[in-house]
Amino acid sequence: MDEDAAFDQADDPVAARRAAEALIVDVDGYEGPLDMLLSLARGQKVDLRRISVLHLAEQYLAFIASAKALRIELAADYLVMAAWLAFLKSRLLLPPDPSEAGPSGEDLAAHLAFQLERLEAMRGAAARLMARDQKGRDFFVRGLTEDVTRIRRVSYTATLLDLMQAYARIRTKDEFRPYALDRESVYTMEEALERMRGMIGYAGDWVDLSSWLPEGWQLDPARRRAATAAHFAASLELVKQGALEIRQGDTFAPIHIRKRVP
Amino acid sequence: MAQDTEPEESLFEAPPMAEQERMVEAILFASADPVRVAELNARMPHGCDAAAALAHLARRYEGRGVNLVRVGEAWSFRTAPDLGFLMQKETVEIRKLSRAAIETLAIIAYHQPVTRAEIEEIRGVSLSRGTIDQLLELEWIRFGRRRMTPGRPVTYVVTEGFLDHFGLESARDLPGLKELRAAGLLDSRPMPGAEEDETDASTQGDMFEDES
Amino acid sequence: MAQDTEPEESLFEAPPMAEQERMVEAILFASADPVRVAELNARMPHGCDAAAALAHLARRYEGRGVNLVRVGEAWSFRTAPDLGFLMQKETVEIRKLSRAAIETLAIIAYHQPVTRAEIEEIRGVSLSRGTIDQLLELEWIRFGRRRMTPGRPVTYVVTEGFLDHFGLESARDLPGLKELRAAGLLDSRPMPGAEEDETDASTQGDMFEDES
Repeated sequence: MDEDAAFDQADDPVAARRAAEALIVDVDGYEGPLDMLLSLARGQKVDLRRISVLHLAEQYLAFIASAKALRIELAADYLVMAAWLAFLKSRLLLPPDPSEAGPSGEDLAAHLAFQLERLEAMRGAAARLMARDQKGRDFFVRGLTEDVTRIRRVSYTATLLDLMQAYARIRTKDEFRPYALDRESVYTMEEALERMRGMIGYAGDWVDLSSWLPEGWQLDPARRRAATAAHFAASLELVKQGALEIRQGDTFAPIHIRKRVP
Repeated sequence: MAQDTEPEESLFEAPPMAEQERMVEAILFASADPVRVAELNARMPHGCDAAAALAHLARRYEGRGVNLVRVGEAWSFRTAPDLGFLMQKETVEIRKLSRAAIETLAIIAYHQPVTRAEIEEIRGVSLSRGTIDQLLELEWIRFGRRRMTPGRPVTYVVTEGFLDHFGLESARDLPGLKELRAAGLLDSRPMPGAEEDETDASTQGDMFEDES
Repeated sequence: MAQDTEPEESLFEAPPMAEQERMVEAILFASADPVRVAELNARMPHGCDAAAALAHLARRYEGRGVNLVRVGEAWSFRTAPDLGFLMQKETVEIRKLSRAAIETLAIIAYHQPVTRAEIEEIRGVSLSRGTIDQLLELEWIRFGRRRMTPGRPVTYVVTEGFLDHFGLESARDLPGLKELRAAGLLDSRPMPGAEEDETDASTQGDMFEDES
């Protein structure tokens, strides 16, 4: 492996430099520090379970050192890993301090070995997965598919009661005609309220309510009556809401309204 | 012929016929369009005889749920014709008959045989073609005898299916106006058991539109 | 009396198994995607047993150019893998997945349900956003249940589409799954000294859905 060569030929500065550069360039090819550690570990050519984590840590730290010497910027996670490995290395080398809490160097090393083994195992699993027969590459789906056509059938129904009511309705049109308002000449309070709300802002001074009637509702007596009643009722509602003031000088005198200034 | 091909066959050794059949089967299965024999031969290893393989395959799929069919010069798998119904999913939606239809039906039931003009006169609105068609399609009405009046208009009568649906022995069993009134059917109040919405809807319908 | 009821019984009798087999064959041939047993039963006449018909059908297609394969709860016909060389591939282009995407997919498949943090822990590198997106887009992974740990992180699981693509009957059939599990490599082992929460989290996840 290139990395091994880098450290073996440390006495040859040019070769070392080249090898280190090659490794640096390769950093792009690594999927993070764990991946690089795995790659270095493979260089030990032993079962990952029996790997020397101490040696691995030293290899990694040497790589980081050479990268620094070459003034090559490394991603932060590589540096974090370096710091952690330096800590691990000291733990592994120094005799355990009984006063110090926390996991032992061996525990940490074992965990790192586990992580490497697990990553390796996942790599293998991924490779085996991708080596499987794949749809569209090794096996194929039906080319000429038939859609399920959805047929919607509508069925109509009616009851005897519907039938009889319908007949009764027709045969007794005159007497049966349900009470209906003659909507032609009806102006509802809701309509008036809606209309007045829109206009109220312009009513600064007293105005005759009758001048507020909408067009087409001022001449025909029936319509005028309806519109006046509706607008009067709406005015009262607006007074109640505190939006309007209303006054009438005398009985049957014109009703005046104006916007209420708070 | 056979002698000419023999040396070639032994050179390239075409796969056994069973294998060729599998190949044709796979190619036809995966193709979106029918495949010609020439194309099959081109795609299969040298020395294969797609036509022979097709013949074997066609026999194998005889009577199965899918059949090997010839489409012009090409071949394809198709659903067996008798299983076409499996490719359909039927949903039945039940709808209320429209107001126009139920009124027309009522008039036909009470006045049969009745002409179109008479129906229109009783309802006071003209009858849209769809209404009569719908009732004919439902097989609740049918054509009666032509009226012996100028123009010999057709008449409509209700069917057995109508009587069946409405649980009537005969159209004559339909209650008369008096009975309807006695039963409260001439009241504008909603009928006991009738949905309120419906009554409302029909009342409103009366106000806004005469014909739907 | 007995004579009266007999014809009625035959009306409701399910079709013979050979006929049911044809029906399943036709329905599956018509669909590119796997069809669930429940859907087969729903589309076949009343009283049919799609599962039994499938068993017969699978035997019939053993060793043929197309095979009946199981994908989770669903079934589908697929061309035999050894005949892939006959197929025209230009129509279906397999998207080249990045190494990160492939590894992430494998981790999700073997560790599911798994959180983003766990994937990152295993790979030792943070996951770029595009990776998960790509796998979601391929419909090879989907969201599983949220983990019942602080933050309630989402989990990922593989889909039936994933099983279908890789010709797996279920996630249990992932290659080497048993060995990996036996070796403890699918355990989520926290860093010594790290908080216990993590262990709880993964254990819980395992309990919720071992298989999806």
